[in-house]
Amino acid sequence: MSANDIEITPKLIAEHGLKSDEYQRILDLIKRTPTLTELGIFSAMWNEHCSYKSSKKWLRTLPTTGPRVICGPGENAGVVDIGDGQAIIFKMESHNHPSYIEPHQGAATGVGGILRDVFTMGARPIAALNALRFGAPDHPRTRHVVSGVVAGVGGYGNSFGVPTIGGEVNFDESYNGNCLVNAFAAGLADTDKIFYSEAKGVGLPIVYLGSKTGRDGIHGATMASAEFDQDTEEKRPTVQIGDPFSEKLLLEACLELMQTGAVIAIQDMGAAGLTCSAVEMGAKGDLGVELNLDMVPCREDAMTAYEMMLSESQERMLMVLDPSKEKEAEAVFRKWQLDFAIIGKTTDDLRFRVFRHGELMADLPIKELGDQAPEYDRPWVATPKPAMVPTSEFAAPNDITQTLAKIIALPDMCSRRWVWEQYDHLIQGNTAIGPGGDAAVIRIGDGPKALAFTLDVSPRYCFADPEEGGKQAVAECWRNLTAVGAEPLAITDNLNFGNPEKPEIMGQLVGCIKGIGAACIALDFPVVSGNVSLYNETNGTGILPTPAIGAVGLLPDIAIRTTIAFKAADEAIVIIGATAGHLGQSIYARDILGRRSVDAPPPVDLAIERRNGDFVRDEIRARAFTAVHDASDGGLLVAVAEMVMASGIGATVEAPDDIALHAWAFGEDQARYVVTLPQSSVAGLLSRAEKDGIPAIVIGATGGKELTLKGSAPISCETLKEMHEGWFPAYMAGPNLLNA
Amino acid sequence: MKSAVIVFPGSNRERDMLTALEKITGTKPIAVWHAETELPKVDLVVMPGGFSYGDYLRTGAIAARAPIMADLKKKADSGVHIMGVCNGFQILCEAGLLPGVLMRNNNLRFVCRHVKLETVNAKTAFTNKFKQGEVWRCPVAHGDGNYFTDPDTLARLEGDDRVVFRYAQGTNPNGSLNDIAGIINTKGNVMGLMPHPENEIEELNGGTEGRTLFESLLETVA
Amino acid sequence: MKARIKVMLKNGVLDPQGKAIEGALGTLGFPNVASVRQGKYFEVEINETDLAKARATIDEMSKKLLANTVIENYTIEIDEK
Amino acid sequence: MKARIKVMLKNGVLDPQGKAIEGALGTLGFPNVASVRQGKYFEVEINETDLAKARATIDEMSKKLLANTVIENYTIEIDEK
Ligand SMILES: Nc1ncnc2c1ncn2[C@@H]1O[C@H](COP(=O)(O)OP(=O)(O)O)[C@@H](O)[C@H]1O
Ligand SMILES: [Mg+2]
Repeated sequence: MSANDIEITPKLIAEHGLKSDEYQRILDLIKRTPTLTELGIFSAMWNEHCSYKSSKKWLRTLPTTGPRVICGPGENAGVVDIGDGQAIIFKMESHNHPSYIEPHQGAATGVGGILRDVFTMGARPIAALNALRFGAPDHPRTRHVVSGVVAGVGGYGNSFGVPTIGGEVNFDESYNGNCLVNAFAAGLADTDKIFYSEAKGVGLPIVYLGSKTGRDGIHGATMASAEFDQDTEEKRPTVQIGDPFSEKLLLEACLELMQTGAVIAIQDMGAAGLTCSAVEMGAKGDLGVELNLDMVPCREDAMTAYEMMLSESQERMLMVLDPSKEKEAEAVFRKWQLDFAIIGKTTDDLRFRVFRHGELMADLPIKELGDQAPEYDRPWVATPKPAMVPTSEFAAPNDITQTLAKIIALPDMCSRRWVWEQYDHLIQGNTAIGPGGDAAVIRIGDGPKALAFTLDVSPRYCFADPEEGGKQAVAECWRNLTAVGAEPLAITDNLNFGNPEKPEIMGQLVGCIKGIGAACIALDFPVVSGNVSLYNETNGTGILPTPAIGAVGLLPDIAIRTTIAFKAADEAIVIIGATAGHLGQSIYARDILGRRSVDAPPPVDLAIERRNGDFVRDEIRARAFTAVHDASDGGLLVAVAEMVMASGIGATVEAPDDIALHAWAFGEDQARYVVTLPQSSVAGLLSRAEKDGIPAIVIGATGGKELTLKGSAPISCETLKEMHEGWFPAYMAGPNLLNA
Repeated sequence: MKSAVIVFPGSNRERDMLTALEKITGTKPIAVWHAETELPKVDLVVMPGGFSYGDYLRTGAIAARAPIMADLKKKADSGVHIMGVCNGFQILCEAGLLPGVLMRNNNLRFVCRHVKLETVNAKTAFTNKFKQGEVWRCPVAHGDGNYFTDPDTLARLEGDDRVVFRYAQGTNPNGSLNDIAGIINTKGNVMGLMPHPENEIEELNGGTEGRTLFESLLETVA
Repeated sequence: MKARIKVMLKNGVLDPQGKAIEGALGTLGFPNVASVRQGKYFEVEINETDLAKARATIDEMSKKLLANTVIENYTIEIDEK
Repeated sequence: MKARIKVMLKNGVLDPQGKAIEGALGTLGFPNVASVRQGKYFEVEINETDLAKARATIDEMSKKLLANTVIENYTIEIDEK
């Protein structure tokens, strides 16, 4: 039955996504032809998704340490100290290809996977966010992908019981055939109760936990590293179904289990399920692993070793058990009606052995499978530096306020309410700032501490200039956290790119990582976890380079937090940070002027970024501001409009006359914040700013029911809101192949 | 006031409810596992929100047949106060402790937002601290809150003032009949509502109107 | 033995899903759809060789769990095997 | 004409609902239940007198909307009336 000895043909090897040099490497390694099961194991371990073979060399250059970092990259998620014996554990991970094939289930299982990465370390999830990128709105499949992905993200998180409090949504034709679903999760744990995946001790039982194994997603991991082409249909049966109910039980069972002291090491079964988790645990602990697959709880009949080793059935975990605690441990899982089965043991010979029906199906060197997997130094060419284009090259609009109204109603700029109202963002009762602000804020327990979360990247900047784009993504996250009054702690990154075998694409990856690294160092903002998703192409066209950044910040006292909404009339509106009116790669240039040329994005000066941000944070902590909002996509006037819409309080603003009005209104210069404060304290602020050499100018005052830019017709809050809220629901009401 | 919160596999707002009860009543509620067969002696039993059994089959259907439910029905008959919130409301309907059923939201989408509730019967044990007709802010978070029942039952509910809360000012998020957000049984000791007062109890939530409901119970029940 | 249970909403009971699908079919260019009703369908395998017993069991589980008889009707088909 | 469309998950595709119902039936005292799979059932009325045309339309709407052909199979029955 177990066709384990079928002939290993070049075709079969190719189908397993292994290049001929990689296969040669296998032969040299084991000095014989691999069995089918072994071939499957190698294909799972050595594919891009699990081995990071194209990106490792560059990921190593990222700063991953800091005074607060308890555990950086290398574990299921990063761990950061937040004081009082508590830690925040977080990571972001992609589920792009599955989400394009079956948007609802693909996105749902993406959320499930990242939640497991967090609670497998002993943390109870307290926040989920998601960065979503879809094709052009007018592409026939986009609406279906949007509705499916949003329903899938919400459906899983809502049922599991974690507040989904933020994220990003972009539309661009480069994602037409390859959407991006990047799911972020963060959990809270005590620093002395954190669990790792490194196996310890010889001859200890290896236990299978959670749901049963079926033929789900076999080759999912390989698929996640393969470009799409016409025969994508073929890959469809690999779709996995998420079961958030079982995941919730698994969460409660795992946290209870961890209390018993039975857990020596634990690891979720993610991509390449049993193979990846078993090998990672053994290799990390310099131990061998022996599995008897006859003991694996199966959902389907007659599953072969090959199928069991590659199955990606969800809601499963693997752990090394302290034998003296077996009974207690098993009782916990029985109570939660989940499977608990001893399926193997650790050994001291660094081999990975798999038995089925008493037959040895695989016998491989574990280190070479795991932490010594192949690594490439792929050829790359740096993206040519784009030209800085002067303001004079960008035509001015006839009417600024009408243009503003257009901009806030664009697919990339309009309100995401349609999306986040499908997410339970209030559950757990700790949501202080939900979706729609600069960063979301969650109280820790009864406070006064709180954490801030944000996701960001501007793919159009990264495309034009990967290094500046990489910097900008990190800088904007740092700014978003600062804007709510948080101290930025650390980031996770999710690097989504095209085919790394193309030197230009590899060049984008290298450039972005350099930029990210530079920003992390300048801002003391280490990378503690992340994920890489390559081969995001359809029929040879790559996506925009999309290094999504997820960031976490700390508020010592939740009472001291700021939001974007104006709080009162007759308050001064002040811009902190210099406005040069940079229009290259701006929303105005792309969507209003329809400009396609590859102009330089706004330059990021990390020293200034830090100086301005630290100043703003200090002022917030001193309770100087009533509202704070960072200026980013769309520029200054859009930022002000967003503050107006969030509050229903109008504003009257005036541009200085030494700058073109449209450049002032829509330029996307970095390191800027719009703040409000009582008129009486303006003088004090300005002098403190001047003393620190921080540009700060008053541009107007709050009040009324309209947004008025001196010199052009006012526009009412109501009109702005209608325009801003209107696009998404109207778009989603169109013809949709939703599945009932 | 002594209270208990029944926890089912898949419940996920039980912690919110336990916290709210403790913060407002000052006494720690008892969490009771669905597999128990007897409830402790308490003044109030709460069925919390969540996705018991994943909302599979029908919302609340499987939980409504859990071992603990037999004793819950006894307690209901003996006059103990019982409140079902969201999934708890769905379970009470499936268990026959309240009439009608909660169907999929009319737009088939899950909805999490703040709505306006009108307290249309302020004479119940759960609402006596509200003003009659008082309109207050409260969050909802559900995919199946679309209250439905047959015309006769609906007429009886309305006639007997057993509709306790309505979605006010055009904020009905799910298409429920007569904007119904919460109803009570004939005896007046079993109430179910879709919104989440337990998530509207402190400054952090952006409002504290949800407290009034718990304070009403505190006054009458114990 | 294998049983197939079909559960449909009673007439007059609101069917949000059916309504939504009707609407969606309209926008998808199926103008001649008069009405859509959505129900549930179960395939249940039971270890029972006696047809009558099987039918009784299936009927009981339909009443007790699979259908909410306040709003739903059910029909049972059993194929002997 | 009236069509009945039955939509079931493809073989091997995880059916969490079926699994949960199976468990519930167990605790409700139906020990001899071997397996439960849940599917969807649709009754669609269309204004179409030509049987072939009707079948084609129903088939198309099943593909486009009623069934998620990535994970589900569907079968169609049409009774002329
Ligand atoms: N872009 C990245 N930056 C930093 N660390 C990364 C990045 N991508 C992956 N990592 C780290 O590599 C390890 C393996 O990643 P991954 O395979 O996604 O974890 P898992 O197997 O839990 O899904 C994790 O510790 C992750 O944090
Ligand atoms: Mg993991």
